[in-house]
Amino acid sequence: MNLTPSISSLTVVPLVGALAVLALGSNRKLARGIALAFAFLALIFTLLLWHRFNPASGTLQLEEIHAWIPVLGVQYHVGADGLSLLMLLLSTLVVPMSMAASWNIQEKPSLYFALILLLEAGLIGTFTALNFFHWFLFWELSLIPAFFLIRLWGGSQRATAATQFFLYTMVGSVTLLLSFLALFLYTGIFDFITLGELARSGHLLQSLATAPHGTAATADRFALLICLGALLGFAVKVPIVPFHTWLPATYAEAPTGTTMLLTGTMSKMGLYGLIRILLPIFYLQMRSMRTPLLWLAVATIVLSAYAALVQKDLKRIFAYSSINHLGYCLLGIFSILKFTGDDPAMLSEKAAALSGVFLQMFNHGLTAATLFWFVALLEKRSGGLRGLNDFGGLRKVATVFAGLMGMALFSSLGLPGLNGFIGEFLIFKGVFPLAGWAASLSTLGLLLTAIFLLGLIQRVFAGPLNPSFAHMPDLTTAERLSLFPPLALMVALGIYPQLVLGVINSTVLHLVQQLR
Amino acid sequence: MLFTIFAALTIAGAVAAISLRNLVHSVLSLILAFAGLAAVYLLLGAQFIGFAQILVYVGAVAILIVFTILLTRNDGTFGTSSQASWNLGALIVIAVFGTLAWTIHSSAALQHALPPQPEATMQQIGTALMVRFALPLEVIGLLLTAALIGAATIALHEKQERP
Amino acid sequence: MTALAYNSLHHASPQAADQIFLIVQHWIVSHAPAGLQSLLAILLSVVAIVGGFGLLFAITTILERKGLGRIQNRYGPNRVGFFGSLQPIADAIKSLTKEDIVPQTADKLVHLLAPILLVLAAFSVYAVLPVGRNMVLVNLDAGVLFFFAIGSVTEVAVFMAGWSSRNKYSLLGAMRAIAQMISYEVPLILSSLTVIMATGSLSTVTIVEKQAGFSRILPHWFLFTPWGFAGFVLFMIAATAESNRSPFDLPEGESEIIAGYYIEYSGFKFALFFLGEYLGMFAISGLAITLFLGGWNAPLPFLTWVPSYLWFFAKLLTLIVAFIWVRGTLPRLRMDQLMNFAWKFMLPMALLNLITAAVWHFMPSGPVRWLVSIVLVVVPYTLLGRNQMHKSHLEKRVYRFAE
Amino acid sequence: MTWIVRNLWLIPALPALAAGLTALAKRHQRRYSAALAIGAMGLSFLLSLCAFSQVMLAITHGQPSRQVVNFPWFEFGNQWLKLGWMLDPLTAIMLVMVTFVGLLIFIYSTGYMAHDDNFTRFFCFLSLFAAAMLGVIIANSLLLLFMCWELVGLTSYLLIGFWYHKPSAAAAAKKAFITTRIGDLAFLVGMLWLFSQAGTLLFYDQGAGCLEHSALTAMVAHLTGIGMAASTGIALLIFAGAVGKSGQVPLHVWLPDAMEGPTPVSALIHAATMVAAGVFLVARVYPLMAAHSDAASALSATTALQVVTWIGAITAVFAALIAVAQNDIKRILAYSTVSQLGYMMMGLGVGGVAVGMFHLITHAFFKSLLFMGAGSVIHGCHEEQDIRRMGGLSKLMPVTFATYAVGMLALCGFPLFFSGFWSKDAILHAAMGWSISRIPFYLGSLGALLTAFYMTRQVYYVFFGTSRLASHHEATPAAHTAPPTPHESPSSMTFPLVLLASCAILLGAVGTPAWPWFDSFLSGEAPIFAFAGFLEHGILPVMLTSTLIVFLGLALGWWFYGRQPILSADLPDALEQLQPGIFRVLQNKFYVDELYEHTVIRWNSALATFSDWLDRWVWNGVVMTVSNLVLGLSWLARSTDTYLVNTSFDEGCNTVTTSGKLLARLQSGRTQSYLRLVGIAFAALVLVLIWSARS
Amino acid sequence: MTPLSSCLMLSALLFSVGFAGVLMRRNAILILIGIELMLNAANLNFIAFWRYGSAPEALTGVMFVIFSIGVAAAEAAVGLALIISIYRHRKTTQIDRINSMRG
Repeated sequence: MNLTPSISSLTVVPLVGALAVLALGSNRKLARGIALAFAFLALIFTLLLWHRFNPASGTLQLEEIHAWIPVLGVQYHVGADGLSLLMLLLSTLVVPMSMAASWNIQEKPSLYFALILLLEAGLIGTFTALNFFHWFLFWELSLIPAFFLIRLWGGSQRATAATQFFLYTMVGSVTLLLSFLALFLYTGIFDFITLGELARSGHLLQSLATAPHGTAATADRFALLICLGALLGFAVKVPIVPFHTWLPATYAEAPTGTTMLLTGTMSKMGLYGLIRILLPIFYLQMRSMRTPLLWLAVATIVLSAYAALVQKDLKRIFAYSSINHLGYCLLGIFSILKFTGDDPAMLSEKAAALSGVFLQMFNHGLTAATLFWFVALLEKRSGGLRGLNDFGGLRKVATVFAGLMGMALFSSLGLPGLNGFIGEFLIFKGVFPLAGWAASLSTLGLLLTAIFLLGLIQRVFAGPLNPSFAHMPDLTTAERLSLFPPLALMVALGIYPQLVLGVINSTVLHLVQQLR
Repeated sequence: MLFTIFAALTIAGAVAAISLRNLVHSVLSLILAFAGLAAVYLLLGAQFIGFAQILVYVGAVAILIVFTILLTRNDGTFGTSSQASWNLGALIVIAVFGTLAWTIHSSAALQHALPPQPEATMQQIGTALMVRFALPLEVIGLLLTAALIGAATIALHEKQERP
Repeated sequence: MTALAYNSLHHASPQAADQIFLIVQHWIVSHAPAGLQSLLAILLSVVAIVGGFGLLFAITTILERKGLGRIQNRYGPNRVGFFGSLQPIADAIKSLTKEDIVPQTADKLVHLLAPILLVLAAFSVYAVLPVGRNMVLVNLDAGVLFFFAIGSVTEVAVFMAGWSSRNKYSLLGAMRAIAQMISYEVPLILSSLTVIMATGSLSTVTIVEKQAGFSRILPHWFLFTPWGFAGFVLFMIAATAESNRSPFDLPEGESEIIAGYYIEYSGFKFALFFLGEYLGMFAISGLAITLFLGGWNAPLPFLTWVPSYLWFFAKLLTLIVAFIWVRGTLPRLRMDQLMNFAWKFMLPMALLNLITAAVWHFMPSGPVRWLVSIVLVVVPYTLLGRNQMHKSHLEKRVYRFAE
Repeated sequence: MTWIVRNLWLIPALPALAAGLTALAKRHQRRYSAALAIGAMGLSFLLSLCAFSQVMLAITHGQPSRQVVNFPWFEFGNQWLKLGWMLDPLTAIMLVMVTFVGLLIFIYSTGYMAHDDNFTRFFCFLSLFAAAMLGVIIANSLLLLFMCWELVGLTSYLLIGFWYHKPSAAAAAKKAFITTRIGDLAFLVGMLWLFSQAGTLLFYDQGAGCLEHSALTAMVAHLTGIGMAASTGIALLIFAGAVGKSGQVPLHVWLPDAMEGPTPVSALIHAATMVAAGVFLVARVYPLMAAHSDAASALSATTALQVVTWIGAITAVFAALIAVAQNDIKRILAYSTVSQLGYMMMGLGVGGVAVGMFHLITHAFFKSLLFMGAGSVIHGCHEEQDIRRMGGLSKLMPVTFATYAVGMLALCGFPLFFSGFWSKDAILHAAMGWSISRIPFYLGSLGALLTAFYMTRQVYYVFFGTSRLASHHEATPAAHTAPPTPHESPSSMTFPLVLLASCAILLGAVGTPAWPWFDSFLSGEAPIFAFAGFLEHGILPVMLTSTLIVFLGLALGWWFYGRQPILSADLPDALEQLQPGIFRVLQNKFYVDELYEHTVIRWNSALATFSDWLDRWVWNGVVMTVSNLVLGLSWLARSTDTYLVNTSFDEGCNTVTTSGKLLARLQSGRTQSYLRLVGIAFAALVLVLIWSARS
Repeated sequence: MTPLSSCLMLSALLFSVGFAGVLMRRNAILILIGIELMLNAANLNFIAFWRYGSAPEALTGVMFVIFSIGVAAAEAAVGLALIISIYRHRKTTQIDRINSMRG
């Protein structure tokens, strides 16, 4: 009897938690206490999984396979490699943070926390599922609580934002679903791993050629179409410019605790899908679109950074900053599509880029969530104000607040010594030899990030003190203590990234070798 | 001989049961019919069935019907249906009976020789119930429980009706 | 076809006394034409039963009146005959000569049929009661079933009486009686089922035979097993209720509904009801003796020379005295208490007793079996009893049927 | 490998630790945090001395002067990324300079910042800065260097914006960070390029490092699309980083603004260390800069070095010109710094590491001396920075005046006795002998002239004549009831001044042509003492020329500002009277800020607005159009439904309903009628069955 | 007439009488009585065929009747409970007034 928990049990924990919160959470304190307890339980489970994981192997581990609907090729198939595990850790880490940020929520707290736990379950499921069927189930499952969290607890424009969010992601989901149904129609397989193997052996195109009126030529085009459909689904989720317009509105209108989840974890779902699903199955199609995709990635980085420059709402700034940071991940992912044959040097560059992408995903999740948390704390003190020009000179009254938030901000802009730098450096290191022009153009994003983040510090924390905040309280001890773990993790990862890289490296190599 | 007497008793009771105007008389006639039928069973060698018939039909079903009669007030129109439907009903009944009678009369299955009196001791019945028919017995037990609860639920609405 | 329990036993003299009635019957029958012999034998047995139990009825009436009188610190009947011992005869003459009053609106036919049906049913059950060795009218394979089946007919009779009188007290009394009888029929049958399980037979004769013999001086009666004892107690309580006797005499409680379903009866019909009631009591006591008290078997090994029918009647009289004693001692129950007691105490106890009997059957004999069975009886008894007591203190009085 | 090499990391680690501890200190724990910072810095200084002596010993024993320690950091793919530190003469000399100057500035700060609320935080930042700077120096990996480089940027941001409540300080801090970041990004790209070319970022790694022969050869041989060698491209990109950090044209704009920070910060960052980091970087990657494709062209300078030279020369003159027309005491020094950094760059370009680095070291001492002197002045004049409102301080602040004068003369390059003379002379000499062009030499000479001129101007304004402080304060009498009198600074401030002043004089001795100790130290050779050095080709004429130029500058300064004492602060500048147009241009720093304002920044914000507009109207517009289209379609569909489909559908429904009603008659709800049907059906069924069985 | 056919005829007659009661009376209780009679007729058939059938030792007919009686008891209980319930709501037991299921 193995005492370490399985992935399934990890998935079940938040679900049970959600039910428990709904069932018992008649009062606020009890509800949030139970919810936090379950969130921590999930975190502990993840850490135990992390402990059990063998980092020397890049293949999927901790697999569980059970027949489900054998007629449709649907299995319950879960497993984790370094990427999944990293994302699990991120999810289970951000959820308690998000709960802490929503600690004093007033309206229907039990429902709120239950939804968050439900969302966590969806996330965990998405990051571990290996069969399209239940992967998609979890993918959508995470969408529903997110919608309600925005719709019920959001800001003044929440209805529009929630609907926009829902419709946008739904459209993406629909095309994704259609793509995979088409694949299933011609291959009869829903399993990602098997599909990937088919694609590598070239049987996938052969199967597609069996479509009505299909030939080898149409199979190519058909495959491209399917790939585009799936790509749209992920593009909306990440998001890639120009499918990103739902994001600033949504982030701005969602309750800040939810925004933390949206940016910290849900945006990773798209990237995860790109890496886990799209790359192994459609790498030929993706390769043919490499240059336009790289342009999109560069546009995502640069345009979002520019857009962030003129925003007046802190949450919108961070929302665009989020897009910008995810753009680097896209850059890394798309650049490794380049065909390099068996050149070991290039393989190493690809590994660097992909390592950077993983690290950046984790770092961005952590940092962005922390930043939104600071916004939440600021909103709590200002009574909901979060305009760029509403503050001024806060550093005088809230020194610790300013210092810690400054730390998170500098982490976000990629200061060496904090976590943001290594990921970006590795991405650029890998991308530069693979797509030098894209890397060079993208450095503009780094500069712009610095400009708007420093501008933010200047407007909010520096300058003469805004008299209406003359008595703003600094961080309380409880807040300092709860902020300590993410900030400590930022420093730890900045100084010793091997913590994460050691676990994902084999996975990275495995993935890169698959893409050859 | 005995058979004829008991058959006549049964039919008489049955006819009285459906034709008497007074419901209680109907039930009493029905009891008569049941008793007659039980006697027929005994004549046919089905001792257990005969006593069970009395126990269940006379002791339980008839009493239940009586209770129902007393719990529901008759609104005076004792009644048969309208003349037309009465006639129609009679016609159909006669048709059904005619069909049955003719079928029985012309059936080839009746040409067997008389078999000897079969044994149906309590031991045999008990063994059969516990061995071959164990599952149906369980099911019937379950059905009776469900019926008991169901009947109680349906009939018990007093508390809701009280203000 | 009924089978005649026809045993021509001509053994040694001790058995001659035991079989005296059979010998006499056989002697009489032997004089009749061959075609009528079996019919005559039945007729003789019926006459014997009617005569014997009719006499017992007479004795019991005087016994009850005297006994109750003693319990209530009075003399009871003491004018007719020696210490009033001829009072039953006087009563009989009085009943037979009284006017038969039938209410105007009564359903006369049913009114007439009710007591007859009751007495007929009461007498019918004696057909399967073995009053002594070889002394049973018919040894039915399904004897106990027959007993209960015919016993349930008395309910119809009661209803007929209550309904045909066109009297609200009658009807209420009848409804009460029927409800009570149906309710207590369940524990009655369930508690007797233990015996049927133990013997594997529904035949009363077989049941009695299974209780013959002794372990040292203890007879093999089912009374002397934990489940048998519990079953006997349950059976007797249910029997009390079945025969509408105190403390379960609600259907005829004078202070509540005068005389229940036989208010409108007088004279001979009333006497028939009275007879039917007592015969029912005797019959069910006889069944209790058959099932639990070893029937006509002697209680002690050295007393087997006493004729078996004497033992039966001795036991019957003991039970009758017990009935009278209980009537004189206990107050009457309320209707809801009665029903609660039936469904919440009797029924679970009877069901648990079935399990106890099964456990007894399947465990190897020894003290452990005793211990387990006793625990299985005592613990539920304690729990259910406490539950009842607890409830009765807290429950608010609700007059559901007396409104 | 000796102890000091193995534990070289302690040198930056100690101040970093001190920074961490002071960060946790309470605001009132002033003495504790100052002691911590100074103690850590002192220890670092001692360790640096150890390191220095280690290198000295190695050189004298003829052992290799460069020792490295490399260690793996993290893995990606099949390889580990390694970092490391090294100890070579360049590192050693820089370590000593930084720790020594830093230590003095720390001590000075205890006096200067004594009344500041955020005293502890100031020392925290200072320590952090020192740690980062020391990290830059010992790094044996371009990545580690870059990381520390960025941290230096961060700390300079924090220190410049130390008085964050002043909007100008906050803006200056941001400007500094962003301007340097522009250069840093080029640096980053260069680093990435280098990484992809050399496969490592370690400078020296037993032959495998990126600054070692094999890697250099490969990079030189690798030609890019535009015919430039990869090494050149990489070198230029890295140099862009140095341009940003060292305030070279065109990224010099942040440096003068950075004077918003407290004066010790200015001294530390903008004089001694941080700005020198750029020069140090170029010196560090000098092998890359000077990498030739083949031995034949070894004599001529590489493209990268040419760019360095030109940028340096232009900056030297450009900044010196601006300095002429400035009135803020620190701004003048700032532009002077920019100008001197240009010199250093030029020195590196034309003469190699030793030339540039020598000026860097000497400059570090006298410029920090000047800044601290200026700080002393400002402190004494109660935070007054405008030189026009000073005057006559030579009597009131004698120690400050004396030391300031030493610094000023060193900066001007006063012959023979001052270190500045020797270092500047070396640069000019090298420029003279530059094979490409003589123009840098002329520019350098012009710069020297201007330097002497504006320093004379400043000294006359500040220390001579009568005090104009009172007149200024009359204008705002509400501020103080009595006009404050300037006073001498506390000893914690003057002590470092004196120490630095002596260094500024003595240090020149190590780099004279006769005893080029510095040169040989850097190249790892034992120095040779020979007066013959003076007699080498071109040395004496250059020395004479520069001496003349310096005297000319001083004289001009005296002519304009010293001849008659300046009486009033409101009087126009002497030079302004002469050439108002030119003066205004100079005063406005050649309108570079305005130029940037109207070009880069405006374009940038336009792009931002455009991007936002794109988001709001184009991308979102597409979505809205689609959704409106869908809405329209659904409206159309609904109309058709209502008027076309529904009407016919209703008709159909009516038909169905009518027939349904007919059928419903059978469904009477009366059980008996159903049963009748059952009876009939039963009879019929039996009959049919029998009939069919018969037939 | 053989004994079997007479039993069957009795059964048919009983069935028809019950059916007549169902068809020709309006009172729900009487209809129920009719149904009981029909059930009993069926039981009689089982017994008759058991008695005169080919394999009486299998006891199938008897078993069927036992279960049939059980089901009949349940049916009677539920049916009567329904009648009481309907009576409570509609104050009638006349079956032709209870026609809310009319189509």
